Amino acid sequence: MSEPQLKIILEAALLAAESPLSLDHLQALFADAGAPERASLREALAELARDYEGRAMELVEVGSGWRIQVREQYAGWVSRLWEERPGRYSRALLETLAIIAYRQPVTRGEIEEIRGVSVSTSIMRTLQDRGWVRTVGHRDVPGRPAMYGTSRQFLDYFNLRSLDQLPTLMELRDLDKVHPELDLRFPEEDSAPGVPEAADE
Amino acid sequence: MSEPQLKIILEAALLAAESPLSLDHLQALFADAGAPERASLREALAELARDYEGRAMELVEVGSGWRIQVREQYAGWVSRLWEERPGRYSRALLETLAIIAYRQPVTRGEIEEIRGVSVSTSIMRTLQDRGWVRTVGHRDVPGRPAMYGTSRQFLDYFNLRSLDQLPTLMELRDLDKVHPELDLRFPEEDSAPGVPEAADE
Amino acid sequence: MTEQVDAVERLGDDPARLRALVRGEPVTELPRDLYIPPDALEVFLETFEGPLDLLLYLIRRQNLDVLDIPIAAITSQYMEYVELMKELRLELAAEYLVMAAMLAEIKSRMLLPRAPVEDEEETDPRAELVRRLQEYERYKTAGEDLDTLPRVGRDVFPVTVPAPGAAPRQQEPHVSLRELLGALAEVLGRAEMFTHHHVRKEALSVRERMSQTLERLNSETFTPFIALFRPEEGRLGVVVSFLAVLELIKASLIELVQAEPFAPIYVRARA
Repeated sequence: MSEPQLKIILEAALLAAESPLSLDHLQALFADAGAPERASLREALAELARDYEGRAMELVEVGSGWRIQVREQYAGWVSRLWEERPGRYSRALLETLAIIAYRQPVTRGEIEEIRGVSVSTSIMRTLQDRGWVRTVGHRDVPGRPAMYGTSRQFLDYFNLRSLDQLPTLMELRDLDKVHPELDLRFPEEDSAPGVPEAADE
Repeated sequence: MSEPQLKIILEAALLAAESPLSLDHLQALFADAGAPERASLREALAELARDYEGRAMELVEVGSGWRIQVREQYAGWVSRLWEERPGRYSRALLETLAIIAYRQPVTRGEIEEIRGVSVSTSIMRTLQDRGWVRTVGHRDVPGRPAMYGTSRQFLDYFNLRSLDQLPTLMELRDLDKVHPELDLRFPEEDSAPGVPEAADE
Repeated sequence: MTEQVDAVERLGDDPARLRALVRGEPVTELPRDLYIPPDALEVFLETFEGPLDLLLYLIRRQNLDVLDIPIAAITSQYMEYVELMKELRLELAAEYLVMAAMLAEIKSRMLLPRAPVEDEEETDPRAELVRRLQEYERYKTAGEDLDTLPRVGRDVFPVTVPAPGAAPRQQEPHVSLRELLGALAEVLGRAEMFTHHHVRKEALSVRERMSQTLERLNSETFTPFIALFRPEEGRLGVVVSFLAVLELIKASLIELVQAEPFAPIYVRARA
């Protein structure tokens, strides 16, 4: 067997390794006889680093040795790989959102009064992170509680021109009969990106 | 920001991914607008594969998609990174797996009939825990036994794109056809009166 | 009767006189490789994956064709091994005994003259055994082939390199308007709100405008009252804004300030 190039052997090891490889470690790959000098290793590593110019990966030296990694400029693309599947919102969250939409401006205390149970901080945070709910002021009572209202993104998401398009509380009794023109589907249903999942899983 | 080359984006994703990426998955990286056609993806992947010629890695298509892997020829160098030798599988496990792969969907009873011995529960569990084998249905007979088949991970593990790439199964030979000269009938039969020669024999 | 004896000989009842075709050449000698060191025997016997595996071994060891098994010879060799397993107290699966019975039956059927059976094609008594042996052998081989395929972690090493800066992105759940309204209907039903003060048709745009107005105001500075109205929204828009201001005053959320009659009116949030 003709000996492969030193840098290609190093490439194989670095690509397969689960953690950075030190020069000692790389040298140990060549077992007993014929382990290359550290200088040659360094040279080969430098060559490898040059090979990766213009590519998605780079060879870097970190604390415990050398490793191949994806260049940071592609982090955004890689992040998309790891998008988590959307979960579902809890009943409590949906109720809270609906109450804010209909009763805004409304404080957390008022929401709790209507729902009959307390509203968790995480629900309020989720709704605000999503951009659907924002603080619109503070009620002038002890503790100055925040008052919440819905945002333009809320209308956009549900494909509403204004809140008036929502059925009245009266009409809510019979959801199926009201507002047939309302778009009651999942807003993103059509454009939901194909979930890249094996069909058989 | 100037758009990086398609193949470099794919390279970044494939390098960082923990499992093979299907075309659907790769397409989904480009979210809503401007997702490349599958044809362009294939082209970029082919280009990437060519870039890796002469290098330690290769781009291959396996059951569940595309992945970058260290070429088999460097396995020797790479395995020196780890103290432990890769585990071996028992003959019983390999035979069971082979029967499932070639005969799927197949029940445990059918596997046992072929092997002439009972199949241990631990083997079936191992195969399913590794994700190679899964229940694909139930046979509509008393007891409704589970039918087993192989998964995409099975293909991934054995570096296969599809089941077609499995080595061909040994041919079954017919007792009568291979040894036509062997007269297996009993001597008296030939002369037995009144026994009509079956035309289709 | 002599013809029958010939047939038996041909089927190899006596190993010494066995005639088998190996690549067209008749073989009359059995390879004598039965001797195995005693300590290795146990390990050796344990390597059999069952009766079919043991039979295949016996056949292959003699370079015989599965299609032409000398039943009597194979049966006696098979029984030797089964006896050995019993002596060594190896866990002897019942399958080995079932196979022994099957071999014995085939052997006897081949020895005995067959009573003529009407309308039934005469088949070789070995046919079923041969079928099973072949069937097993092909998967035994397939298992060996599988073992030689390149395998992750042994022959191929998928590459996964770190990607600094990349982080999982949480995809946000989808909500339909129906879900949202359904949730509200439920909570209202629970609170028996329908029967109380909320049955009137609520102008939700007023509520919305209340939020918007509040957001624009703060308690530090005064905002001119007229700045709350946008003529481009038309009459309806102005009315909605006005109603919103009234509602906000009623709720004590804002206050109006006028320095003197006919001076500009200012609004600020109640601190």
